[in-house]
Amino acid sequence: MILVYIIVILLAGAFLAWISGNLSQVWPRIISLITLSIDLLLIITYLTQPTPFSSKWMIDIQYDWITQFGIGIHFALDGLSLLMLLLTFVLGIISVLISWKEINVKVGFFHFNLLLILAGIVGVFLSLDLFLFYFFWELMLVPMYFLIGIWGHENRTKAAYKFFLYTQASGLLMFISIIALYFVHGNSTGIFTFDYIQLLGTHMAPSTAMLIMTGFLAAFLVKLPVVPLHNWLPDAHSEAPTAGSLILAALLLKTGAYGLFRFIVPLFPAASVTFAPIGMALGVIGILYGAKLAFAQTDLKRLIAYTSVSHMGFVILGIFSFNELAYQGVVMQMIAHGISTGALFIMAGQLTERIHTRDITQMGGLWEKAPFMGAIGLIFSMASLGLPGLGNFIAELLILTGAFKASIIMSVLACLGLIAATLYSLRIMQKVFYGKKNNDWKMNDLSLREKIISITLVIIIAGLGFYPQPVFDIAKPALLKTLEQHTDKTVQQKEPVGEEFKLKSNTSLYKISNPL
Amino acid sequence: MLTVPVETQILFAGILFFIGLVGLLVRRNLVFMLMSIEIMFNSAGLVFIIAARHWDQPDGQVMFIFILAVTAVEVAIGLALILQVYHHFKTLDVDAINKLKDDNS
Amino acid sequence: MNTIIAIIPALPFISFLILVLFGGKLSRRASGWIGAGSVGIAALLTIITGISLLNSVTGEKYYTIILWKWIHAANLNAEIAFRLDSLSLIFCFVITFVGFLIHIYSIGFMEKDEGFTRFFAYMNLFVCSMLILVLADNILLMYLGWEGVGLCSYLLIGFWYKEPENGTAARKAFIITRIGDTAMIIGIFILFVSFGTFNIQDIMQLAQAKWAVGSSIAVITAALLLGGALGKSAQLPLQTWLPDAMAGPSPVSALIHAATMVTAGVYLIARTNVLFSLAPAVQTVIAIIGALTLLIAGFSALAQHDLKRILAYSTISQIGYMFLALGVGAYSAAIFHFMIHAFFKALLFLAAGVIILVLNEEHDIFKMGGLRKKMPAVFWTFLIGSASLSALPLVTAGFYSKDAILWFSYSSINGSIILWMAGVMGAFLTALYSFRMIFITFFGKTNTEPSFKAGILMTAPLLILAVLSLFGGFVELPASLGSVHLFSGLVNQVLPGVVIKNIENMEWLFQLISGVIALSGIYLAYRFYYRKPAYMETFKNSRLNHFFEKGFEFDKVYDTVFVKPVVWLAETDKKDFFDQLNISIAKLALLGNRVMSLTENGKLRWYLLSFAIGIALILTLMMTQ
Amino acid sequence: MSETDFYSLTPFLILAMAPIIIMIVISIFRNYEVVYGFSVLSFIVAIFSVFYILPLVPHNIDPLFIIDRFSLFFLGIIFFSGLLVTFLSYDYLKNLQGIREEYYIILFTSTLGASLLTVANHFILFFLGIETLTLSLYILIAFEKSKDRSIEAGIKYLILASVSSAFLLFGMGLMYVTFGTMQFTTIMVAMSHLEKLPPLFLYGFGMMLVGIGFKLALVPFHMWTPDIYQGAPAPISSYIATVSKGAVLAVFIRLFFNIKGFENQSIFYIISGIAILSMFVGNLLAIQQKNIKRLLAYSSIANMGYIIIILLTGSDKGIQSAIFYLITYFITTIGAFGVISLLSTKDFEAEKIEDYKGLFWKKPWMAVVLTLCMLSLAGIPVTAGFIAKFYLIYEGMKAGLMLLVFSMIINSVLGLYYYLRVITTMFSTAGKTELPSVSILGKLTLTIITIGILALGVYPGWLIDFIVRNVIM
Amino acid sequence: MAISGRNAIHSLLFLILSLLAISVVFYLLDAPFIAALEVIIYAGAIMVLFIFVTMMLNIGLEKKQEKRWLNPRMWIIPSLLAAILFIDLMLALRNMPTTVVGKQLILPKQVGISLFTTYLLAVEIAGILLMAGVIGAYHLGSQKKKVLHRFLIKK
Repeated sequence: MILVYIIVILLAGAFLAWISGNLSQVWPRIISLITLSIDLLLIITYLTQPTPFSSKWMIDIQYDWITQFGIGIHFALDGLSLLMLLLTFVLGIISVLISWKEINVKVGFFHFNLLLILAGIVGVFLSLDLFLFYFFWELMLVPMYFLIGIWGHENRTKAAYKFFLYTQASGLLMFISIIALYFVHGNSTGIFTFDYIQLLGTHMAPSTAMLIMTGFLAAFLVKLPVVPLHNWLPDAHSEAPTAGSLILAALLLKTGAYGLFRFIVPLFPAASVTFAPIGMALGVIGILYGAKLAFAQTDLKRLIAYTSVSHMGFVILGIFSFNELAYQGVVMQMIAHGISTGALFIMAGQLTERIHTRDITQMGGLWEKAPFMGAIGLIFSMASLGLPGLGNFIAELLILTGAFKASIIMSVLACLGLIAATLYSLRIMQKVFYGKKNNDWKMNDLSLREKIISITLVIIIAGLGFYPQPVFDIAKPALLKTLEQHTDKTVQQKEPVGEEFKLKSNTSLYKISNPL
Repeated sequence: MLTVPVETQILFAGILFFIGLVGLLVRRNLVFMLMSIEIMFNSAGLVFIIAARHWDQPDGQVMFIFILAVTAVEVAIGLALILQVYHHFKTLDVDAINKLKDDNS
Repeated sequence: MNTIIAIIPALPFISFLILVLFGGKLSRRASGWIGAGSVGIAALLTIITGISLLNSVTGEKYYTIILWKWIHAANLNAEIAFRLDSLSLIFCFVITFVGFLIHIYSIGFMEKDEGFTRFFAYMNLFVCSMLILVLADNILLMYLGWEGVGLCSYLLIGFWYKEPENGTAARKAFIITRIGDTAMIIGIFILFVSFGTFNIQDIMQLAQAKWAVGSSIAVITAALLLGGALGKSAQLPLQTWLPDAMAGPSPVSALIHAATMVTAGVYLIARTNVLFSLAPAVQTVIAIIGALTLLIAGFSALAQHDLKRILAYSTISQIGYMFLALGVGAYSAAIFHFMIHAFFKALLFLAAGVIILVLNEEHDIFKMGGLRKKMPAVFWTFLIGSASLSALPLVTAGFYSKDAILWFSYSSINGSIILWMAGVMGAFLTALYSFRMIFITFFGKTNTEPSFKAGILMTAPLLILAVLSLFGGFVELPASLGSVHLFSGLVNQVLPGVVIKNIENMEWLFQLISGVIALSGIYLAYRFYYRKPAYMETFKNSRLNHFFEKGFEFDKVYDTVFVKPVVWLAETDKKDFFDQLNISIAKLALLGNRVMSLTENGKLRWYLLSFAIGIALILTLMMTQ
Repeated sequence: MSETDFYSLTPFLILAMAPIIIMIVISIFRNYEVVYGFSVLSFIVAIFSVFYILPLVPHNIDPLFIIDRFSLFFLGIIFFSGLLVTFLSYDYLKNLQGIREEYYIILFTSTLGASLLTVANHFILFFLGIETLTLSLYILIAFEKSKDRSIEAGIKYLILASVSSAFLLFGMGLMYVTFGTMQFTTIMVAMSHLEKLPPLFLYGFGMMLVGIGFKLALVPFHMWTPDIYQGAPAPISSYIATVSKGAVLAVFIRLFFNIKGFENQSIFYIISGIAILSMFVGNLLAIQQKNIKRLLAYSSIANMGYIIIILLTGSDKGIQSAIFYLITYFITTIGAFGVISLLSTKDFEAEKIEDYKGLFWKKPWMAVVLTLCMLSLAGIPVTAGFIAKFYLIYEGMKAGLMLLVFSMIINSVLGLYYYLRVITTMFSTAGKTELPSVSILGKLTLTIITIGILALGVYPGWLIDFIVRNVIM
Repeated sequence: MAISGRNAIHSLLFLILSLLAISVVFYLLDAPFIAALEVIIYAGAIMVLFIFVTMMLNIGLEKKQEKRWLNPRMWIIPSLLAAILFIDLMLALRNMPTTVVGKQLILPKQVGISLFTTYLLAVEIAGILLMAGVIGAYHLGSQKKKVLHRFLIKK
């Protein structure tokens, strides 16, 4: 029941915020703050009470919806979605806080959209009915579109179009696949349903599976984004208001990764394995290409956007290496990237607020003006280059180790990404905070509100770096479930790595020994 | 009395119809276009008469009567509109009457 | 006792936190003393632990403590755990003790700098992560420290961030070391994937058990780890960052780029010696690299103008010695030299710092001169340092440590006469350039007047270090001169002793040779740079000299081979051609729209025509079916 | 002419009586409000009458009428949309000089024509119905005879419509010649015992396609649409978009299923070709359109394309989905035009998209309604359009019309673009055009529409059930 | 001639001629009643309407304009299309089921009977239709009332 409450509360809060917008500017902010905190508390209280993490689904509720098509309202919560919810609400609160001063026009409507997006995201994380899933999947686009289109920067409209059209097109492909899957399952078993649990065991010809999976992939890979399909991201990120960028980077992208976890791997075990090499290759390409572009950018937000392309490359690399290690890493990466990139976007927002440009060639020597901001920027650019002791390191370590078990070449190439990450992360520090002052900006350091936000984020990221264990413990059962869904069907295709590693290592290691 | 095969009769009607069509396409004067339409309707009616005779039923002729009525109204309103057009545009040239069109090209 | 080793790194970290959080509110003094004090206490604790370890009744060889579970994901387990044995003890000692002295020094040195607290915060953070590095129980935690020191060095090199070139130098340092680190992490992956653990001790045992000597995987792993070591320790081919790193404040150069961080590579190799002994090929490579580095660096040092750059190159070459020692398997010698080098190089840097400070940021030795009278304390200490550096026989610690290396480079089983000759040549160069420094800086006529006199805070550490670099050597004396083996005895608890070829012991001969070489080097320096500098003038602007000065043009080569291409790659396709791709799709749609909207021309007859055409098409289709 | 016959014709009788009574009223004394009230009343009565005769069906009055649940369903839809259009017309006509009562008379006659089409079982009724509809439409389109544009639209519509009906007639004639009967049902019987359709019949059908295609605005008979929509008064544009199309679609479905067009290969290909063309042409044309009325016209072309496709499944399910789509399309289109007509005054037509700049900040309610309509047309969740599209795709895939489904996907992306354009303009910073205030009635109508859109979007189950129970060929 | 004539009046007269011819055809097709109606209403009423309008707008005098409008090139495409359609028609007529039914004359009586029994409702509808037409024409061409009345009387 709690799951329904969460969403309902969000929606109610959204409308309240909108209406209260007519009264004053402050009310919507307060209302949405309250709404999110309530939801967060709900989740936390749920966590505190002894919960059976080990069971398949902690909560699982179903209602009828459109019975004609076997569509139901089916929400369920497991470790993965739980973590995602936590992330969502924490960042939600933060995004409200950061837009406290930034957004001064149409405040009510802004928060309406904000909460609506969050509702959509939460829905995506919770729904186990494919139709419902798609419903929410699309639902979050429209308010996001408004967010970018109304409160964005110069060429917001173009960016908003690009974002919407891209995601919509890919989403429709997924929609087709969903229906196709529905029919395949229905024709084989006679039960026509969109329910995830029931669809899990669907048997289909490899070619069919491949086709259907491609549809799903299209949606998720665009959301992630993976390199050939990433173009919406830089524009959307750079044009959106800070809160928008934050939510895009920290949450929306995660829905893609979540989708891969929840749907691709369990629903198409065999097909996903056949796809795995391509998937990993895409991941590596993403890592390197994203890093390369990030290095080339001069627009700060664009730069950060491309870094998240690069980071998401790790996610897909991990997902397609099919072992628990990598999966733990991916979950970690989802959270850590959410925090770190989010924080970088916040910083970019604060800079833009102060000096009204996002061009890093204009900046420089800002450290002495705003040492605190500089420190924050330092920490998070270090995070994004994967410095040990911060969350991203754990994530990347686990992913790479997992990937190493799956494919050595890929993992080694991905490691080059670490160097590339160093290049662009240091570039941020270099151009923004170090060096000479190009312009003499009148700017002050972070205000108390901003300090609180930043420090919270720092604490979280450092906590993840030094004591990530809770995350692993919560995620474990969900991931094992995913994997077992996967392995019990694909044992025959996929050779179990790890133990027999040494046998094949001697041969395959020669390949990488040449460059050294 | 008449012993022409029905195909020929239909072809005749067809010819009439297409003459009407050609007229419609060629003329730029609204009145003439209306006339051509009349011809087309006429030929359609003719087809019905042919059918009526071919199958030896009265229905075809009934249909023709209705066609007649309809054409009458058609013409009435058409001419009324033409008058209006003349008042508004001071011409009957259809090509001159294109205020409504895509302007983005 | 066990808990103490957790406290040792904790102390500087705590003070780091204090400085970061309340740095603004504290007075400069206070923050300085907090920074220094924490390290001091750490040093104290280290010594206590060391003593208790040395004469522990239970005869236990190490202390260990597990703080908390760090990562337990799938079969990957890593704890935050520390382990202190004699090897890490020595490093801890050097780090904390020398670090303490340098902190004290810095209080005086940084007095007028507005980034005072920031400086101490960074320094503390560095000490903390360096300690983590050496104390780490598992290789992952070690990597954490490894990266941590990298970060601190980045921050401290770029400490004076307003000069863009400082930033660039910092970035260069970070990136080059990072390249090494990446190799290293890959090596770590291999280790984990093959042994399923990160714990260093377990890995060593398992490797011993599972891997055959010279097996490809062992070789590759060792090579990868070596990559990391090379990066950190500024050895060929990754040495180019260290000279630029001199952009940082002198204490930083002393602590990070001379005493501790740059020797992390030595620590790593010593720590994972098993792997290297499993990969003899790599070991020889290490030896060769060491030899080459020490020569090249020596030559480059000979041609520098910048005081600190000379010292930087000499550092590189000294670490070259250590690598040479490691390569021939003389671990204890390497560690010994590390310690001694830490003393005298820190001394030299600090002294140089004083000089540069009082000559207000004058780096060029040719603009100095005649400082002997002006600052005697500095002169004498500096002299001692240089003497120790150039291994002046018998009296200096440097002599004993270096001599051990030279001897083993020949006598150990993987040693050879060539390596020895390289070493000797290096020794000659060392003597030459260090006394070149002395003569040019302190003798001759004064070119720049010292602005003020260095305070006690700065001179005291110099003196202590001077003492150490004179007498620190007596903990380990070769067989020929009343063999004392305290040090190697300590080290060999954890490290395998050097294996000697069965040749008759002629160490005394080698010592003689090297002693003579050193002296001749000094004499040459005296001739050329003091008596007749005219000789040098001709040489100074020769192409060869220039080549040396530029450090054998490694930078230029790398610039053309790596940097330029990368930058070019980044600059090309800035627009991200995928983007153009889907823009063109949109264009297509718009074109379609143009074409279509031409048909909507509002012409009635055109519409009729389309009717007719349409029907004609339809019917033709139907009829031809 | 039995009693049941009489009763079962109640809706039509009401529609026939209404204009006459209005004429009488007018001849006594002209009063806009009275006439208006009466017409609203009679529409409502008509709607109820549909439910009243529900028990009587299926009931045939040979040879002309076939009154079954299918036709009643369409009747209901048509009357309801007629009612909505009447609501919207009020404000639009109120401030119009000269005589405007006739408007409602003609509205009734045209609605009668439309409703006749839904029950037509015979070429004669088909023809008469379509002509009644069309003739009334000429008048309605050109109703504001003081305006050039409306006259031009009128004459254009007149010429084209009469040509198309001439084609229609000729086609009918040929069909009649082939089978010697003008009754759909008997044609089906006559066809049943020959294996393939005779070419002459096909020829006739092709000619009829012109007439039908013209009314449904399918490529290549679509070109009139934007001009007429733009020229006609906004309520009438919505009327053309909904009622006339719905009626013609009804009769077309009936004919199409009686002659089993989907079984004939050539017809199948031609129809699918037409449908796909309509989608692409419609959407492509709309992409850069600056005039919202024309934009809606183009979108209607595309939408008809979607619907026609689904007929090719040749199953009841297909029709049901098509009808669901049609209903949502009706609601949204009327809503959109409603906003337009409510924002237009007698000398200012709010048709430029620029006029809607920053509408959201001036008239949030209007903007929200229009946004919802646009989203629904684009098929975004929580709007009826989403469910409708889903239903169409669902049935399409069930019938294995993959090509069509995919072209539909492409087009919904294309379509999204221009719907978004409208929305964006509404939410951009306020423009200078000041807009008239909106009457309570109009607001009420829009509220009804909004509720409809949302209700169907969130909980469509009941309507689907209803359709599935009622619409069976 | 009817469609190609330059002068409106002339072409109208030609049109009447052709209508008469068609009525003859009707007669030959055993539909005398229809033939009569054709003559009366078409040739009579409707054409009168046409002539009236044309004369009122004196289009007749715009010869040269018509000439300008009718350059020969314009004939090509339409005639081509017409030809295509015609060929299709011939194709369609190739093999049609020739059912031979005994042909006998259909008297007006039968027509009337079926008109007022079977198609009674249709007639009603036609009535409504005409009413709509009247109102429409009255509304559109306000000043042309009288004409329409006369026409109604004719019906």
